[in-house]
Amino acid sequence: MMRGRPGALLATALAGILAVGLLSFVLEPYGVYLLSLWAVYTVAAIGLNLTLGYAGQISLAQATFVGVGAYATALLMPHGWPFGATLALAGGLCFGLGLLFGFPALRVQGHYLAFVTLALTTLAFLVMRNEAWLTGGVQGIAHIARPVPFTSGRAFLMLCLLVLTLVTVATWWLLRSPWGRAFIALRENPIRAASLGVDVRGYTLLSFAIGAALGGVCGSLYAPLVQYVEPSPFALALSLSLLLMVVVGGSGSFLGPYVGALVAVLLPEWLRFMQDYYLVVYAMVVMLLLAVCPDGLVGLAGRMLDRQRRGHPAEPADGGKA
Amino acid sequence: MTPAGPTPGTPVLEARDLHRSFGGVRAVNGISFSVAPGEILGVIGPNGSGKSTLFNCLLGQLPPSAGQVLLDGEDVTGMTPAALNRRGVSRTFQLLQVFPQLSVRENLILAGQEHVGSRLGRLFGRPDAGLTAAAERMLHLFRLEALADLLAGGLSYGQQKLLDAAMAFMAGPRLVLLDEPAGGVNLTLLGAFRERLRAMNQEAGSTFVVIEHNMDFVMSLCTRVICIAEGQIIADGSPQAVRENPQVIEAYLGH
Amino acid sequence: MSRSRPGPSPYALALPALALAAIGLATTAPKAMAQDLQIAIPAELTGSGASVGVLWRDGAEMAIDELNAKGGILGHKLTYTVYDTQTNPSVSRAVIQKALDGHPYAVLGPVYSGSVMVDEPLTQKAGITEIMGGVADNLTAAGDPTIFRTTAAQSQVLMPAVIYMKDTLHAKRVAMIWVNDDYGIGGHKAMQADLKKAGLQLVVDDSAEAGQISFAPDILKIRAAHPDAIFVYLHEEENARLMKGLKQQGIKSPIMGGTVTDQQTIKLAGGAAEGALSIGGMDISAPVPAVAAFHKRFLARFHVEPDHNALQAYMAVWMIKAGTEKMGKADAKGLAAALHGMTITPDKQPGILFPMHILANGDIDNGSLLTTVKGGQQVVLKVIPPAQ
Amino acid sequence: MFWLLAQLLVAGLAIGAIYALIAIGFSLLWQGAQTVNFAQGDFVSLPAFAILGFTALGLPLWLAIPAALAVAVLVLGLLFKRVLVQPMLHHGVLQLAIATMALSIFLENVLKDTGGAEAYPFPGLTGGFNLGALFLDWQSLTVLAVTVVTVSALNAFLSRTRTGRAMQATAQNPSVARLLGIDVERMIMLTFVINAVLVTLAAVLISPVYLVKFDNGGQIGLTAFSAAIVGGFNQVRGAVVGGLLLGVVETFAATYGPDQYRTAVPMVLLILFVLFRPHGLLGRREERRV
Repeated sequence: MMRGRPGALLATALAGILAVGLLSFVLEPYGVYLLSLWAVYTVAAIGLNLTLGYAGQISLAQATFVGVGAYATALLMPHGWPFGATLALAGGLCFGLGLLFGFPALRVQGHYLAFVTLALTTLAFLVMRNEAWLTGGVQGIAHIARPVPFTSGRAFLMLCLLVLTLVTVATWWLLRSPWGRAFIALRENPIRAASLGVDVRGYTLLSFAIGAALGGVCGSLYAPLVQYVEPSPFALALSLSLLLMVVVGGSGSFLGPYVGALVAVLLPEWLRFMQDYYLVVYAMVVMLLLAVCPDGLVGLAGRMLDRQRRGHPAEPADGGKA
Repeated sequence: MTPAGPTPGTPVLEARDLHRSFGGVRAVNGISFSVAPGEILGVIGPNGSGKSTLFNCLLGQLPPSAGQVLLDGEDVTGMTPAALNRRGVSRTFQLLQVFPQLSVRENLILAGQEHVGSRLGRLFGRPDAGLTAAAERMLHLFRLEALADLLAGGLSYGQQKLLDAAMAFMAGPRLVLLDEPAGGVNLTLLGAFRERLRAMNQEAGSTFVVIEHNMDFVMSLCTRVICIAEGQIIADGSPQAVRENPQVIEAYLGH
Repeated sequence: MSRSRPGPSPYALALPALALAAIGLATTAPKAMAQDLQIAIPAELTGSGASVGVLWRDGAEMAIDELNAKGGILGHKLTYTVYDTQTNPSVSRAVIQKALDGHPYAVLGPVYSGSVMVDEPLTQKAGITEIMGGVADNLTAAGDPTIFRTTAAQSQVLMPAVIYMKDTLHAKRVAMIWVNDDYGIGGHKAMQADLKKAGLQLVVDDSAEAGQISFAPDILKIRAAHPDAIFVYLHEEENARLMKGLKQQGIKSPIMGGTVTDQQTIKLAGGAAEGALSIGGMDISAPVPAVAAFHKRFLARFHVEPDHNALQAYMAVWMIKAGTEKMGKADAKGLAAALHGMTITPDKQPGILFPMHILANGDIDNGSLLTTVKGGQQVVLKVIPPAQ
Repeated sequence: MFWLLAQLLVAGLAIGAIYALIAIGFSLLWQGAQTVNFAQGDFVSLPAFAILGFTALGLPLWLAIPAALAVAVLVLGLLFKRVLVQPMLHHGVLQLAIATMALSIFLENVLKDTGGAEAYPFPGLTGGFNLGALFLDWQSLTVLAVTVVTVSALNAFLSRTRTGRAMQATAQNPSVARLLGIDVERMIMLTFVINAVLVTLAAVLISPVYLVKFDNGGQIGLTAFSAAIVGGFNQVRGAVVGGLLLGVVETFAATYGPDQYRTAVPMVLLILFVLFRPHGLLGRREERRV
């Protein structure tokens, strides 16, 4: 279900998270904040990777689920809800919304699902902006307190990394389980999958809802990280940027979202010296990347590793006839 | 997963006056037949005679315009392919239908996993759904051991064909519908393949329905053969009898 | 493909190491030389706020260069770093953190209120003065002692407009159209209350979207209501789209609004802006020779027309100078306290182009202007002096 | 009240006609080259900026428009096809769609960095005449007339000429078209060129009303996108009907509905159509892959 050895993939992801945690001790608050942003977006990208990369369903609604999670957390924490409870609720709420919206939307598949979810994101933005009695409208919800004892920048990063670790292990487990196998089966050949007893609609819906739930978890971390919630970050642009993260990292690869989110968060930083032109360069880099390695950076790295291994004379070049 | 066993003598599969038309074309035009437990029924007929449409109607891929499909005496018309499969009906495909990004072993485990336990149980249970042993056995039976860890997409055509068939048997089906299993398989592999199918039929007591163009294959494998032409059954009997039926010869030649 | 699996290769180890090094490199903030005063300029350089943020940055840049040419502040040179908020609050929070890591002397920007909302708690915590370009009322309402505006808040200029419509235009029935974003919603709220207070009737209360393509529905709603005056609270492009349509449909009711007499609106609307009226804070349209000179210098340097954002950022730099000179030393943490209650006049600070009074909450009172459009030019009808 | 309804209808049709032009290009690209072009809105901005650029260089408008058309055909037709679509196409529809999203970011920022972040006025027709209480403006009438002529010409080209029929055959089944001896590559290229012409026309028609700004494409693209789907993603006539319908419904909804939700209208229509009539008003059912 996972290209490469599953254990090694999990170990790599966890080692990366640990390295980020250690790195934060030599960074200034800005670096720590960026790493937190990386961890938070990675959670949403992992969710989208389940939906898109594994189950093959193009969803542009991930921003909405991030928004729902963020608003749920921002609204409930002042009422004394502990962070853990808001996190669980955000995840559960988005899982439920995923089922609710997914059920009719998955009557259609492929690019039509992309259209419906695109429309959904646009509508959700309007609701967040217009229903000020609930969301605070454009003025948003400010001064969101971080949960004790994770109030400092570094402590909150640790919380983000903790959640990311849990999500990583859970996703790893899911993908190794028969569910992960079923997701891939319905991405690759839904008709054959059905003939093998795979409940195509059920699993598609689940992949969409689990992806949505991780969007909610992301939002639930986003609100106390930024400490301010308003509608514009949850517009279509976020869905597109999460989509870019998944595809640039490597759609359907376990490590893809981690790498993709890193690129999305850091590339603008690297390109900052370009000043006004950096988005131009950023877009060009993305297009080039898509053209040169459609299986993303992780796929590219994998191919480089393969090539290097083949160079070793001691090892069999190929296990069998290709 | 099969519901309470059928009463003896009930056919495993029965088609009652099946019809299916596309626009004005009657692809299946009143077909009735039944398959007894343990039988290997061959379905032959010239191209465009309605064999594939019949298969698709039997398997829930296409809803029939009229008529009924009964499984163990129970009406299953209009049931989804997945639901039918969970009731013990599996199939192979005329065109290659394996999952190229999964390894051979993973393909086999996938073919069996939806028949084991509950869906939630599978999430929290063992990653292989307890099917590794069964998969190994199937790998052995179909001589795929050496390829077990390769991605199915990297296999040769014949190997994929074997895998496709092996997948159909993973869940211990009561009824298997094979759509041109011999197509594109080379002669050396073909004999072994036929033996495998025969062994599966005897060991597991599975019932087969086989669409096939390769007459030698059909004649040597099947216990009974029906011939379809223009959406209707024109002959039904032993392989020998059908082969010598003038109507059948006419249908093939006249085409 | 999953085949042979040897241990991790040197490549496999090099990749994460490279990634970590890259993170470290990318996340270090610029540090100023000890005696220089570092000014951080977070602005909306990309995204929907780009047209505003770019001018803000240019105005600040120009002021800093001019100030340095005249010897800086108390002998200190000013250096500056520009940060792009991408008009996105989460990025805004990131860049303000980066700016604060470099221990800036003061922060100039951003302009969009969402971005201000996220970084204001951080500058407050650091005790660093933040002079921003937002006009929403709530930005200075939280009691943050380090936040300042450079121009009047929305509600400060709306009541005079209502009074003008009532007393001078003799309007009883007013149609209002406002843009559905933080600017327009803030104005809409204040306007609703002010109209009620003045006893005027709101006959059309219509919201438009930023970037809205067709204004036909809005125009026809207004046409059907026959209002005595139309209050337009949109951005420049939407002003132009609306006013062209109003003119075409032959609607003659006087138009009053927020930015309807701005140079940009006039340029976009062509003749349709003729006769429009606006009461706004003292800014680029002020009938002051110094402002005209600024306008000329700006145009010569950037080849772009300056707007009120450019002027505000320009003046903000000189506010820093005035506050620092009042303290007598460059003390970043003392700057905010020094600025509160200050009245700055052009004779002492030539870069402050017209007198400004800084209120206790960081709001500015520098009077307002009644302007109209005549012969394709913005013309000042009346200068309303500061309350002080 | 009758004049109001008629006035709204005219306004809705005028804006819908422009949506239609953009939506046709959208559909053609999807049909002809499996390209879901998320940068279609920005494709309208580029020729608009080009026209302004050429007039700033001193060219009269009647020369600036064909010059901009040449630029559009070159950049949005040939270059887009050769440099982005061709190498990406075999990677899959998704990868290509995401690449066009990146292209949208690219175009908007190039326009901003070269043309500036502010909006620009664009020459158009002013004035009009009264028909009873109904006011008809020249600009809207021109938009409607140009659209009718363009769509008729395009339809005639596609159904009457050899090349047009070859294009349709290519869109329906490239491999069969190849067997029939059609130069499939050339037909696909022609699709991109036609799209470039259509967006240039749309730019000339919409800019006097909508003005020219680097990020105007987002809203235009999204609405035209909905129009293409509502009309049937795989039909020219469908895109026309979809565009007009959307323009009219949007205009009436903004007048009589809650105006805070006016941009919801195209999206709600889109969702309803995808769920209940996925092949659109006039589209054909797409064949399901087996």
